[in-house]
Amino acid sequence: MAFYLNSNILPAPARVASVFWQSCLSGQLPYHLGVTLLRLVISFSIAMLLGCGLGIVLGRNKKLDAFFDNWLVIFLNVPALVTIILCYVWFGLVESAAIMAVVINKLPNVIVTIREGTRTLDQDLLDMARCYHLSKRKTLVHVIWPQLHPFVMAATRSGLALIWKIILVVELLGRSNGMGYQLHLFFQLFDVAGIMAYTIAFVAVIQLIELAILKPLDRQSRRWRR
Amino acid sequence: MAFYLNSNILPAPARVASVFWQSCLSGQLPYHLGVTLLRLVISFSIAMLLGCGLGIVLGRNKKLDAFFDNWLVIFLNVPALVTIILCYVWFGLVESAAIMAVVINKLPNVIVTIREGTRTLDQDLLDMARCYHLSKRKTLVHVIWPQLHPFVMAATRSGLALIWKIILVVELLGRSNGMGYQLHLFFQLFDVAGIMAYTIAFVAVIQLIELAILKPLDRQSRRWRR
Amino acid sequence: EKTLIKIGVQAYGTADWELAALQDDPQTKSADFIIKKQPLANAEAGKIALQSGAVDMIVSDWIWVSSLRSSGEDFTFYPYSGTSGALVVPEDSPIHSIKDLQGKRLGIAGGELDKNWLLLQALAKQEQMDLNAAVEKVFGAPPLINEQIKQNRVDAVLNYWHFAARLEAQGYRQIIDGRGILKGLGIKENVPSLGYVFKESWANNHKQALDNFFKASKQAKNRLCTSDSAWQKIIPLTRVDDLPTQTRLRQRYCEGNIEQWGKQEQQAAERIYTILHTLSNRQLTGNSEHLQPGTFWSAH
Amino acid sequence: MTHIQININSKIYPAVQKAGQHLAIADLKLTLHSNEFICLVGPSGCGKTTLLNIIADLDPDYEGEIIVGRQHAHPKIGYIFQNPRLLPWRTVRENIELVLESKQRADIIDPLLETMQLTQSQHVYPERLSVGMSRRVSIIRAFAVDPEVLLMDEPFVSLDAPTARQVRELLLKLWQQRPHTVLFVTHDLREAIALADRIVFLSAAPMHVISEITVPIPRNDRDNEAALESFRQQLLQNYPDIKKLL
Amino acid sequence: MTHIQININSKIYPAVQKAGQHLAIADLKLTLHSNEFICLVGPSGCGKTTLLNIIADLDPDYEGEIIVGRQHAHPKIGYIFQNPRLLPWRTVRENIELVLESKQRADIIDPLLETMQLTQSQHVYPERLSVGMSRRVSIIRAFAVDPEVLLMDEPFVSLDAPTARQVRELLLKLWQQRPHTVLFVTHDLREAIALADRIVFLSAAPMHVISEITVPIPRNDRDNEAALESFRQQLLQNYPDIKKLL
Ligand SMILES: Nc1ncnc2c1ncn2[C@@H]1O[C@H](COP(=O)(O)OP(=O)(O)OP(=O)(O)O)[C@@H](O)[C@H]1O
Ligand SMILES: Nc1ncnc2c1ncn2[C@@H]1O[C@H](COP(=O)(O)OP(=O)(O)OP(=O)(O)O)[C@@H](O)[C@H]1O
Ligand SMILES: [Mg+2]
Ligand SMILES: [Mg+2]
Repeated sequence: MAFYLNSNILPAPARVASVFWQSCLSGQLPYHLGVTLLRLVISFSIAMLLGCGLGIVLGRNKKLDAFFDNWLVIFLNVPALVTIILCYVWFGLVESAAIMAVVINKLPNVIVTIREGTRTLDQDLLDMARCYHLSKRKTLVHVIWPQLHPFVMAATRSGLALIWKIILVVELLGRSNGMGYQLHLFFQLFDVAGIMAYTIAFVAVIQLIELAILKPLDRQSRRWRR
Repeated sequence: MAFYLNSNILPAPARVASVFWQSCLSGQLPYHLGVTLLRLVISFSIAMLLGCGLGIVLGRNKKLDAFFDNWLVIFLNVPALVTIILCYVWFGLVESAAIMAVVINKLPNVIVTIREGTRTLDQDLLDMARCYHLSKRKTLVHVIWPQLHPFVMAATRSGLALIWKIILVVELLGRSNGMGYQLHLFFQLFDVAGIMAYTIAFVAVIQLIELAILKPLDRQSRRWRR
Repeated sequence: EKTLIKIGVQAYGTADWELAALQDDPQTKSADFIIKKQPLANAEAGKIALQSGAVDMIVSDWIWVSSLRSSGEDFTFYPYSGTSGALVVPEDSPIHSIKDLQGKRLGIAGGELDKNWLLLQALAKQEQMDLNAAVEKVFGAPPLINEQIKQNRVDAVLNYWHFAARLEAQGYRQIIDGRGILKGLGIKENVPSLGYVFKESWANNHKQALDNFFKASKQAKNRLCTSDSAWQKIIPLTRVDDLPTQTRLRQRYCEGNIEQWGKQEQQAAERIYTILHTLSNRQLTGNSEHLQPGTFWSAH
Repeated sequence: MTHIQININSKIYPAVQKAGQHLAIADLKLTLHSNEFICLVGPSGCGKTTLLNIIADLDPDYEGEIIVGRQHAHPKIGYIFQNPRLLPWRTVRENIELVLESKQRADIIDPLLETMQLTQSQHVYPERLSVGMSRRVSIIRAFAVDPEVLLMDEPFVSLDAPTARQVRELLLKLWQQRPHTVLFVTHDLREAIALADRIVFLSAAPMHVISEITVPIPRNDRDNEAALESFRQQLLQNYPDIKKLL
Repeated sequence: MTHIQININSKIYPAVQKAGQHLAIADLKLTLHSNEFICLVGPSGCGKTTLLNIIADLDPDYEGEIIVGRQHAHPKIGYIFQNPRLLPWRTVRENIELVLESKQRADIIDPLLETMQLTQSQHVYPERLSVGMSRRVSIIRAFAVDPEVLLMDEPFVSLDAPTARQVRELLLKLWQQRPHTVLFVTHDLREAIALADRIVFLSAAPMHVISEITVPIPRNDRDNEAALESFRQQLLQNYPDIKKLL
């Protein structure tokens, strides 16, 4: 492995750092990263909101579930390529098409995970809520949601990663900016240092999200455990 | 939408069916599908086995978790492109490199999901197991595993889908057969009917897996619920 | 008022260079068209952009245009470049001709339907060699294929022209290029491999402006090939910082210049089409036996 | 105000795998008069919890009908489940607050916490409570909603004698302050005699009423241990059917 | 054979959020002689379960020591938890089989199921059991392992009187057949007197031993209700400290 360290295949850390620094200075990296992050935030939010909603509904309603189950499997397994092409071709190379393509790819994953969680809900607690006439909202927020929390966290963590993987393809196929666009150019030039620098920037952002948002959420939601 | 139905972008079902039939007859589709499925089965098995193991360990051991958590986030968010390139460059355009690339991409997802599940394990039941001196194996199989089951199912379902998405890229970049290779050819020719036909074949296989394996497993593992 | 032409170009590709040179030309300001450039990451993105109507024009190949036309679309093609891929080996390689490929590992960009690969097989067949069986094929993405030969994991590569040029600049030896293969197959004409692709109906509405654009584009290319100062300006767009590679890229790019485009060339294209149709077992071309009429745009 | 007429022809739990179907209740007829205090006594596993769930409208899957007299179709119910069923992610206080609507929460909750000796533990999460403590929380929750019908499924088990006594007194006080119908499941005949207007003895599966016995001891004489004990002895002698249950 | 010496200086539950830290046990000294039957009586929430968990080696986080005499460092323990803690995905029978090693399972399980009247329900999953039934399953599980030390945390609540009596008899029978040390938590003084060699009264938090009283009634006289009752009255009179607990 050390053998490769000097080649351009796995560039020396110093080289990656210098590329990183230069792309930061030139404003290139912040620009593309920013664009991608914006897309990520929007499509992630839509996918999580819709996914949690639908997941809960399917998990609690056997009939609807039986009906939509096949569709779910289909959407889960249609190649990203297909949905991306169709979205672009139907709606044009516009931002909304890109975001829709990401959402369509991510949504079934969230639904499947949350549905699995909903199926394990504690019937005793739901009965309690019903018996004490808790409102729908209260039941959802205070009885159902905390039980789904681990599933939501799993969907969030692996979801961020998945969206990021998809967004790269989405940008590659129809946007003129963003990390995916940029990474592909680097790939064409086989500029591994560039790829690394951008990857590091992205991973750093996700680490930040993890530390600033997910970890505290975790702690908050686990504080009641023994 | 009907407007597009006649264009070659969204081909008529009859056309897709005929393409499907012809590629079946020519043996092309079964061949490439078979190759991809083989890769999928191997890499899925490795990723699930390793992922469940590591997920349980990290979920139960706070120190190890704190140590590996950062690495997990990194591996979760390194673009598929990067790992695939590195695997291919290091190990050559060979089968094992392809499979390793898929495993590396899928593994962190499984770990994260299972770890989340492990954190919710019922301490009372674990205490019971300890108190009655159940062996490690018995505790794992009869006390821990059933509680992880919903998480394993979530990881399986969204995992199959994820692997399939990654395997396409892996095959596209460095294999001479498989669905990804084939889809890429179609894509270069912009042959949407071909893409659809192959997609349908794959989705059908996954539906079969769902019906023949996952659904019965689900039923089996939920039979005790009220 | 001026005609707006939206062009999807592969970022840092030759069309990108040319448009940069064109826009740099003061004459363009007075022309009756305005160029709006949409950079895209790869060729497929271009095809999507064109079909979704996001751009009016992209650079692509005529075989694809023909197959589009056979399914009822009215896209058409105007030649842009004749540069094509090449077979390249390490300098000290024992391989000197196609015959020497026997039993060797050959890296191929683009998969089994790659035009150059199909044609190379046809050429080998003339010499009684079943290339498909004779070599160990390694398909992969172009950059990865280049890496493979650098690591000596393959003995020869058949790659796209700018990837091949990069290798050449590093001392690798070209055995044969796309045009050489065609010559070997008896096609003497210089048939363009790439061209501008656009909707015929759209073109008919903007004939004059389009014609002017094509002329200006040709001039821009000539300038890049003849004027060193013009070339210097677009060097950043090549994304290459060593002189040998830059020189090699410019050389290959300029060799692809289309001087002749008439009946003869179009008939040659028809012949190539037929060869590819058989070789690829229809997969590359679709079911149509012949090049679709109207594939090549004639402004007159 | 809430007169309830129970008339269950049958309640069957369907067969699951190797376990056959189970006829839990058959021909059970029972009338709960307004503001009556009724104790249910029956063998373990006979179907008492099943019955309470049906009354609480948690289980619609039975043959028969529950007619709730006049006023409300759904009376306000307080149900002390056999297990506390607290939300583990809410503290003691938050668990009680959850079932209350208004802002006068503190007025209701604080005195109850005080009586139940839980003021100190009000910010503790349920997994950190002892079993008896969680049970007391679930009792407070039921009392706090000021129910029209109070269902209590063995509420005082796991409570030490003095605490149980105190809760019992509180229950009676509340019941007398603001009368409501109480259905109280217990295995302890002494407790039943001390509390009930009427004791209903239930058979083993399929459950039905064996006999209903009105406790004639006046309310103000209920803390006279001797009176209770003599009634108990008398009961055991007069009803050989019941003796088997005790 | 298993003589256990308990010597807990302090057991502190750390503070969590708004809830302060809790000193559960302080200076508790207690010796369990071999094969002794000891009942623990103390107010709800005083720390009885905490103590049993420490003895069962489930909670290592305390100051002090538990010395288990001679032979085994870890005696075979049967623990009837305060909640049944059955695995919901295993049937009644499978739950019991889980803790048994050998192939003579049926020999052990079948008679126990019979005595506990659970033969019919042996293939039922725990969520479909009544509370009393699950409790009986957890009792069977503890008896089945043939323990050297038996910890019982209010095992008989939710059992109707006849069943409780039967289980009590079974417990005594097993204990006499194959002696082992029993630690039995209860809130019911009558039950304690009927069962115990020695009753240990515990204080409210921080828990320590208030007094230990040996029950002098001979084993074969234990079903004489009058004898038990008179001892109980005597106890209440002689120990004013204890009276507060009862
Ligand atoms: N969900 C269910 N599915 C199948 N059978 C059930 C279910 N719930 C209860 N049963 C059965 O119905 C019978 C009555 O149960 P129930 O819980 O009503 O008893 P109970 O009178 O409350 O007993 P206990 O005093 O022990 O709490 C039991 O035999 C039990 O096994
Ligand atoms: N995990 C924990 N964290 C913090 N405090 C705890 C924890 N477990 C128990 N406690 C506290 O320790 C005290 C004793 O609890 P324990 O369960 O031992 O009581 P107990 O004597 O068994 O009561 P009961 O008779 O009600 O079961 C209680 O005040 C309880 O709140
Ligand atoms: Mg019950
Ligand atoms: Mg306790």
